[in-house]
Amino acid sequence: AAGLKGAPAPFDGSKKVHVALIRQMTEGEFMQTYRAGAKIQADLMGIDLTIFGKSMDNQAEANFVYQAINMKVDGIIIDHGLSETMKKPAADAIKAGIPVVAFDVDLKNPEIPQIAQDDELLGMLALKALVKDFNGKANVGYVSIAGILPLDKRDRSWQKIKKENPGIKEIVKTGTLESPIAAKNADQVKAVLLAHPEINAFFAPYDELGKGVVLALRETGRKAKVYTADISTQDIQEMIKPDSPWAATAATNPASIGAVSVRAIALKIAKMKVPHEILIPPKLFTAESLRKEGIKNMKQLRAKFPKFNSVDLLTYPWIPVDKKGLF
Amino acid sequence: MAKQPLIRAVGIGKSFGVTRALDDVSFDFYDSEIFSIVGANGAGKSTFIKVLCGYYADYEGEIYIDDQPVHFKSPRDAYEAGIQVVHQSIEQGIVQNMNVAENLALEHVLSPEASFLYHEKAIENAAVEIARKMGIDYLDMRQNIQDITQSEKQMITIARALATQPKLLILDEPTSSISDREAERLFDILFKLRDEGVSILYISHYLQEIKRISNRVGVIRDGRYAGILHQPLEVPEIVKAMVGDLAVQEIGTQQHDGERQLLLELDDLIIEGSETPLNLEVYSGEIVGILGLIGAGKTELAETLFGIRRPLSGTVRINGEAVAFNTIRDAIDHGIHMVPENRTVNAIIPEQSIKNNITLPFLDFFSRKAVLQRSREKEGADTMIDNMGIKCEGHAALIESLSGGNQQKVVVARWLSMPHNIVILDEPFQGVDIKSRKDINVYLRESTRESAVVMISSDIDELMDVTDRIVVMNKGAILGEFSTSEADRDELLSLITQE
Amino acid sequence: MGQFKAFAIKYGFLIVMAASFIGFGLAEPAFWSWSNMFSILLGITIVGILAIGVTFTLIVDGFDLSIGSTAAISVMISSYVMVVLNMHYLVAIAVAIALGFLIGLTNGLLIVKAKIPDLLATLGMMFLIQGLQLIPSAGMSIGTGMMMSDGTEAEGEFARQFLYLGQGRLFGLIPIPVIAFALLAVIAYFILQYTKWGRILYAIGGNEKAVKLAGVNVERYKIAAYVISGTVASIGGVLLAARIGRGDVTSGGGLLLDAVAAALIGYAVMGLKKPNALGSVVGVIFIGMLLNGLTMLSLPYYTQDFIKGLVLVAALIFTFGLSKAEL
Amino acid sequence: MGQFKAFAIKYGFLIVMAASFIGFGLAEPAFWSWSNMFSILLGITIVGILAIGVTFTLIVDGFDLSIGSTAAISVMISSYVMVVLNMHYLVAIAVAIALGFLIGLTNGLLIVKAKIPDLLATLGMMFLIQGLQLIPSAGMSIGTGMMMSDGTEAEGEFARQFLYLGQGRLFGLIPIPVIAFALLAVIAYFILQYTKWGRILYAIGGNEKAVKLAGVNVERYKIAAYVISGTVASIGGVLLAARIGRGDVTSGGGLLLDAVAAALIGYAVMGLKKPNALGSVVGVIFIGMLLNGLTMLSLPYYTQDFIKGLVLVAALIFTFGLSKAEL
Ligand SMILES: Nc1ncnc2c1ncn2[C@@H]1O[C@H](COP(=O)(O)OP(=O)(O)OP(=O)(O)O)[C@@H](O)[C@H]1O
Ligand SMILES: Nc1ncnc2c1ncn2[C@@H]1O[C@H](COP(=O)(O)OP(=O)(O)OP(=O)(O)O)[C@@H](O)[C@H]1O
Ligand SMILES: [Mg+2]
Ligand SMILES: [Mg+2]
Repeated sequence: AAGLKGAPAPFDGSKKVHVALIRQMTEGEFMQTYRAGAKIQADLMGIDLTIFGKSMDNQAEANFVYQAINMKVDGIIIDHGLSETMKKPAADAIKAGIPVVAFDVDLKNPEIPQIAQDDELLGMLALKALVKDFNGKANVGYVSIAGILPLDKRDRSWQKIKKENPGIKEIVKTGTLESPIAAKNADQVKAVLLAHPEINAFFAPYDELGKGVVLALRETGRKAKVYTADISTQDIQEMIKPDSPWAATAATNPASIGAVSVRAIALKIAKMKVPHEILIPPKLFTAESLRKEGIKNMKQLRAKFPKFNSVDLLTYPWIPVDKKGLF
Repeated sequence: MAKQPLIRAVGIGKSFGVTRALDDVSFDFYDSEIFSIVGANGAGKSTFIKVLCGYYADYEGEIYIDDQPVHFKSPRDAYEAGIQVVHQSIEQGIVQNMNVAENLALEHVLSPEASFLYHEKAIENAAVEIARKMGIDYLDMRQNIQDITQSEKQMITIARALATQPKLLILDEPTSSISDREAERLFDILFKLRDEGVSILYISHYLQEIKRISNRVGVIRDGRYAGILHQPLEVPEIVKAMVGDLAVQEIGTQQHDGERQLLLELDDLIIEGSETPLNLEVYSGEIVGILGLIGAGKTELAETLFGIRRPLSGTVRINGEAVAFNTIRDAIDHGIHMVPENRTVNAIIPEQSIKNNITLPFLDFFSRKAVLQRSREKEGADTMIDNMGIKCEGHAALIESLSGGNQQKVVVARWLSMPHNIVILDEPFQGVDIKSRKDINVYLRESTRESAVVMISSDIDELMDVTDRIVVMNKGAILGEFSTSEADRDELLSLITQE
Repeated sequence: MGQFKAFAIKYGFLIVMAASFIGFGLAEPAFWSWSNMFSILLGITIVGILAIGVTFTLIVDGFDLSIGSTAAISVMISSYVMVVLNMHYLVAIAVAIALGFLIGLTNGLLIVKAKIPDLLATLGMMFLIQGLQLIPSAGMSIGTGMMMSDGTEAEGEFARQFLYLGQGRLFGLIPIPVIAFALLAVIAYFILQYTKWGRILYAIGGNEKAVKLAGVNVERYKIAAYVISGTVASIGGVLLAARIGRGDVTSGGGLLLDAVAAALIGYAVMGLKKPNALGSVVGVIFIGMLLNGLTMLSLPYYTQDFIKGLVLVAALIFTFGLSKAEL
Repeated sequence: MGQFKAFAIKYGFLIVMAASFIGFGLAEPAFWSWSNMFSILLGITIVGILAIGVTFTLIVDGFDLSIGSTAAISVMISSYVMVVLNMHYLVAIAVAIALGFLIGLTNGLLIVKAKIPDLLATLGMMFLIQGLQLIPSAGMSIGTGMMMSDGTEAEGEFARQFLYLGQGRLFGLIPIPVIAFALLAVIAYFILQYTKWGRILYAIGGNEKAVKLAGVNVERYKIAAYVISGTVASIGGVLLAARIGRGDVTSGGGLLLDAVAAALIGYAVMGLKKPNALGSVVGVIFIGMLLNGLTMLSLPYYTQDFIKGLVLVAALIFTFGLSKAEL
């Protein structure tokens, strides 16, 4: 390996660095973009990145950690997961001398830096927009699933908002993760809409669920505003349609989180200091603002909002960053 | 002092939906005797047995053993009371995924007293012991049960039942798929058991057998008790009790009014597994019998003619034209029809109506642009039900609801329902009662004018009844041809058994 | 008495279904609206189409475990052809359906020629295409403007006409997929009920050997059953792609079991106790209606599976348990 | 010639397996380490246990579609007992296993007494318990300190000893679940191979009627097969709960199909072409080994399903296709 200019060992070319990215979920646009970001950052740094993942199989995720240990990788990134399940394998990895960083899963270990997108804030930003649009009075259909960690965190914001705004009412709660997610949720929401014509807003703190709501509204011709989390080209195109019910979404740039994760593990491998907590701040996008700026896809979005795009955390002169502007 | 019956069945009744299969039937069974039950197809013999052996828990009437009333709720109960059965259908007695030894020693494997641990060796030893009695210990005990012949399977089920030393041994048509020689061995054993005090209940459509081995004969007619016959037994008397006076309808012989045409010609045909070339001619209007023991290669010949197998060499000519069939459909298109042996496995579509079973090979004829023309189908089926005298509730009845003999008639009807050159019937009378047999024969004779029948059987009498000519097969070779009217029973017998 | 029982077995399911239909409507009048009827139908379309396909394999006493993943790969491949390869939508449809045909053919050949038991062969095929569908897009979902592994964005997009297949409505009321479903259902019913092909397929299910000895080319019919199953599943997949407007890698998930459930419920519908097209269609509508009605009554989403199972088991006990005594 | 073929059919699978074992080891020596062996075994434990259970139902010519959800409900109920009800972990285990027993018993009764076809009955049961498992916790995952619907926090927690069952190791090397799996496998193998019960179960699968006529209480044995399947699945569930340390609502997901796949592959292992305990165990180990090895060779995760399917189909063609000619 050529090595990176001015880099500490082993990135100076003394050794090909091998990192395992171990994932709980492999599907959905968020996860895909995260992966793309991690991959590009790893390539730029000459890191050999092996991705492990079996969709939503928690014990498999734990097994992958042991497999990575057996493969004697130089570092492990754990992306989502149950902290109960993952903390022991992670601790075992540390014990085996392999540094670990975690994204969106609390591994309760002082030696493991925690990267997190601020899910509570993410939910809060979308909800604040809802409260503002409806002047604190709305009949809300809540589309979410309990038991999924990020959604549970976003649920806390929803509970808080309801408490603070007595005018905001939860009329009904639905949601399913059954695939095809969008179609299944659309079916549920259509039934809900017929039974509860008073609903005028939806909070769906995950864009796949939000797409189901939008599909249902389009198929029934009903009017209501939709507030979600996450963003993608497809989401943007849906939002900027004239008369789109999709009012706002709060999001972080998953690609840059992927990149930050790789930078974090690289620093750990290089035995440099990494803060224990690394928070990625979200940003709110309204349909109105997207239309006004003439944004049609993620590329333009990234160009227009450089702060959103590239999170300049954990950057060093020797660490190359993406030239194509992915993060 | 009169002898006490061992088992008494009093007023037994059983219905299936609207079918009254048995109604108030009573029989007593004594030790040391062979008691036969006869009756036409569908009379209720098998049903009676199934009540007696606990298969149907839900029946009317009483069963007494040694004067104690019993009500069997499961085969286990009957088994424990000393009642053993060899059922009519071999498939009901053979466990496909077990080997020969396990099937022979099934009771040892399965009984609650069997040792918890499975001892392969012990089972094999027991199996050999059981097999020896029936003289089938030449079988390879570890062989897969699928790899042995139908008759060997039947012998296994019989051997197994004999081995348990029952009080009452029930045999439902045990000889329908074994050879005469094997049957003789069976009878010897039955006599021995009888002399040891066992009571034997025997069911068969071979009235000669009945006459030979029974002490008494009970008759069932349409589900009802119809008398008991005592020795000396005579076949005509038994027939009369079973089905009333058989219409004295002559089956007749070959019609010579038309011109005899050479329909089928085998020219030095060599069949797989054999080296002997076969030569045979079949003319229109005649019924040719092919006689031979089980394993003589009759079915192979039939299957070759029907396009299931390909001959190694030689020629088959139909109407003078040499043919080579690649598929069964080819054969059918050339006017060759075949009623296969073993109807349950090879012919019957359960859960379908009589009509659907009859029209199955000729759906092209009964449809237009693939759409079925049901009224024509119904017509066709009704005609055949009439012609063959099939006892049923109409063409829509499910074939499973028919008795064995009537099921066989449906299968024969299937292949006679359409014009053909030759129809091959392979063991068509397995389990068919004398009257139905006669019905079928009469119909065969009537419908055989332009066409011809090749009837395959290992039973001389069956063939003597109806054929014009008998061809004897032995070990894959044709040993001779006899005009039926001139044939000598003993000569035929010696030919088929000749080593 | 016996007659009453026969009546109950034959019509019991339909009566329960009618009763639930009335019950839901009384409890929630919106249930009875036309638009809700069509939204129920739209919701079950894809599963219904798959259920029709699987009915054919059930009839020949086979089983096709690969239908869910066939639909999924059809979603992916049609999206791939349009979005990544930027080709005409008709090409996309043709490729997807041809692929379904091929999968069915392979299943048929494996079962008939290589004599692999149906469950085994189609399970293997299921894994195979579940994996295969991920390869063209490197495991990512395919949406307009998707980020490709080289960091560029895909140029093609879902054709308007293609989306119309999934999202359009005739007379502004009847969804196009519902029309497709109805068509397929009628064709299947006709074939199975009124043609010699149907008769032969059922006969093969009853006693394959006997049918062979009746001069029928049984192998060809059995292969045809799997080809139909595969082709129909891929049609379902195309409609699904058109409906969600995205090549979603998770789309296959629940389809298999739901379709099988519907086809099996179909056994009970007219008390036939065998696979039949009408039963499968009614079965799938029943499930759809139940879920729609229950969602309207705001039963928590997590009790719905339970109730679905309960009704299913009850219907089964009713149909099969009652007729038992007759054997 | 024929002898060679017989040999190939009997040992072909094992030879392929041995070859892959050697191949992987040569390509990546870490593959052969003890710790990797155990990590393969640990990875397949749960699926393996379920495969053992389902083998029993396959043997009596039945099928149990409910094993995955039985394991899942066992995860939920044992967590519920410990965390929400704050009871002893032994009680949790007992309740979970008793529930599995009951589910199996119900399946057995539905099939034997109500005469519902196995696929149908267990499918209904699957939906039923899939729904049921969500009800106690209102659809939420159950973790230590979980927020209950009344706003308080749950007081119980996962007992250390309970977690040890899933995460502990004997001699610091052999994972406890692997020991449990091995034990169950040996017991199942012993029962099926060496005891009368095994013979009777196989005989029932071969010809139920004949066995019944031979005086065996067939009903009881068939029910027993389902009870074993349910109980074994719930044991799997308990170990899974201990492994992930949380009552996770998504845990049941892929278990069913993976277990069935393993049991069906088992048909081919010794060329027996029938369900057998050894085959199921070897089948599951083979899949585990393959996935482990392929991951080590850095094959992208999304190609693994494909390769798994390919190898499966190839093995099947080999075993069944070869022996075909002999019929
Ligand atoms: N499972 C069943 N369902 C409906 N009807 C049945 C059933 N079993 C037998 N039957 C009817 O009961 C009657 C008696 O049948 P059974 O099998 O006892 O006749 P059989 O005397 O043994 O005739 P065969 O000599 O043909 O064997 C027949 O009319 C038959 O159609
Ligand atoms: N010439 C022969 N020599 C030895 N075995 C033979 C011969 N012909 C056939 N067999 C074997 O005997 C068994 C029975 O054959 P097949 O069914 O053709 O006999 P069959 O004459 O038709 O008798 P049946 O139809 O009365 O049972 C088969 O396993 C067959 O392979
Ligand atoms: Mg009978
Ligand atoms: Mg024969």
